[in-house]
Amino acid sequence: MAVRVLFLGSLRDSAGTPEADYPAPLDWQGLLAAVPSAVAGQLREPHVHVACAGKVLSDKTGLAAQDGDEVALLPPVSGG
Amino acid sequence: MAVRVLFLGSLRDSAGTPEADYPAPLDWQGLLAAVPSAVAGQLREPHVHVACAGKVLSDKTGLAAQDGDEVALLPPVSGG
Amino acid sequence: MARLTIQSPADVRLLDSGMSVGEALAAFNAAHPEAGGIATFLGKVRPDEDVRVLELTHYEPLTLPGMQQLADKALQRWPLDGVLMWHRVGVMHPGESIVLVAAAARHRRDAFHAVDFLMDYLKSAAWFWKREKRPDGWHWIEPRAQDFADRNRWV
Amino acid sequence: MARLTIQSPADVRLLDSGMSVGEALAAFNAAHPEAGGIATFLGKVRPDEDVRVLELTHYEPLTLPGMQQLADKALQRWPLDGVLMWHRVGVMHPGESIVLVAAAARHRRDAFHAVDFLMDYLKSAAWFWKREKRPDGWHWIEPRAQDFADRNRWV
Repeated sequence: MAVRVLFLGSLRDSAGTPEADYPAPLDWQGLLAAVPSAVAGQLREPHVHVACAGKVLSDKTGLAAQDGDEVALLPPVSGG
Repeated sequence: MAVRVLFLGSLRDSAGTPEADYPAPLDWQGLLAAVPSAVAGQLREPHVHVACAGKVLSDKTGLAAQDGDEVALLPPVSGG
Repeated sequence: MARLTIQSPADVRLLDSGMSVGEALAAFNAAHPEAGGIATFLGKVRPDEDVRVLELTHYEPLTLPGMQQLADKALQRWPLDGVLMWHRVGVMHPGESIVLVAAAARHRRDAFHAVDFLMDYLKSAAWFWKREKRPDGWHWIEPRAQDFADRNRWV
Repeated sequence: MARLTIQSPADVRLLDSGMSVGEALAAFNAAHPEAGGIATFLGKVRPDEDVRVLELTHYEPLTLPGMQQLADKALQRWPLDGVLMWHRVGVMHPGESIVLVAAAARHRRDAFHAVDFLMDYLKSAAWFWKREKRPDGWHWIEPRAQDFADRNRWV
């Protein structure tokens, strides 16, 4: 089974796709290895956040996504 | 002929009337003598202004109203 | 409904009957399609302190020209596309609108500052006199120390 | 027209089509008859810098809950009768409304501060991603240093 990873905002362009499925379980090192390298470089930046199962992680390196979880990669926001 | 004097805001209550006609010409001392004494007391307060012929006087003691002029006595405002 | 025509850059009005706030703001918005932001403030008669009715009087030869000058000051001070300043006079009941101020600008903060500035001056430096009818009779309202302090932020 | 039902104390919405600003503010006004003042801000797509269209994307599980929490923060921080926070997502053209924020309060300054606060956070701390299509293609927009400075005023 799998973890679905969403590439939000400009990360969609970097990834070349809005989403991808990777094998579960998925931790921080596994995520960095799985995503396209252009995305991995940005993921290491402090202003890029990671959410798992609807919660933003206070420490993204502690990612522990299980089968069926949705992981969202969140670049800097701009609303309003 | 006459100068029409308007009592604005709370000065209407002090005067007991919204307006009165006094003989022209009318200067500051003439105004103080003509209006009800309750109004005269308030007129001397710095926050009460006087307009003559549609202009607020920067120095109300320089009042020099001519025949047909309208003089407005302006207590502290409150809008909004 | 008949469409409102909004004067640009300043639409300044004294109204002796109720205002249709939604319609006014929709028209102001439509009149400034190039603005990035529109800030507004609507002041209403508060239904407290046993206020039955509120009456605002003005002095025709001074009040509207004074509001126009105030609008001009705001237009000189900030880069604005336009301002709207409508003020009721006469007798109002709790819940009714007293004043509607709006500013359209390229940048959000300019619009905020202009509306804040216009409200501070309308409150304590425009030619209006306000009194409230409470159970024990009519009371004239004068600006509070806070109102003067608010206005002095802009000097 | 059908009357809008405004949630109190916070009416927070993500909209995927245009908003009727006048109708929204009229309904918010009617929903808060006890407020002395209502401050609002409307943000629109500016027709400049060759922007053809603007697209806002969001992340469903985070965006609306985040806006709700932001509304709660404002309600805790100032004595407000209510807030409204509507944000568009999807594709918008110049002149279209992006965001509408309103706050109803007993006192004017509380309403101003709440709207200013909510806009600063929506601009740089809510889960939206904005890109603009110009003649040379799409460009992602990130908050400017000024946006972060604005937000840090509230910390």
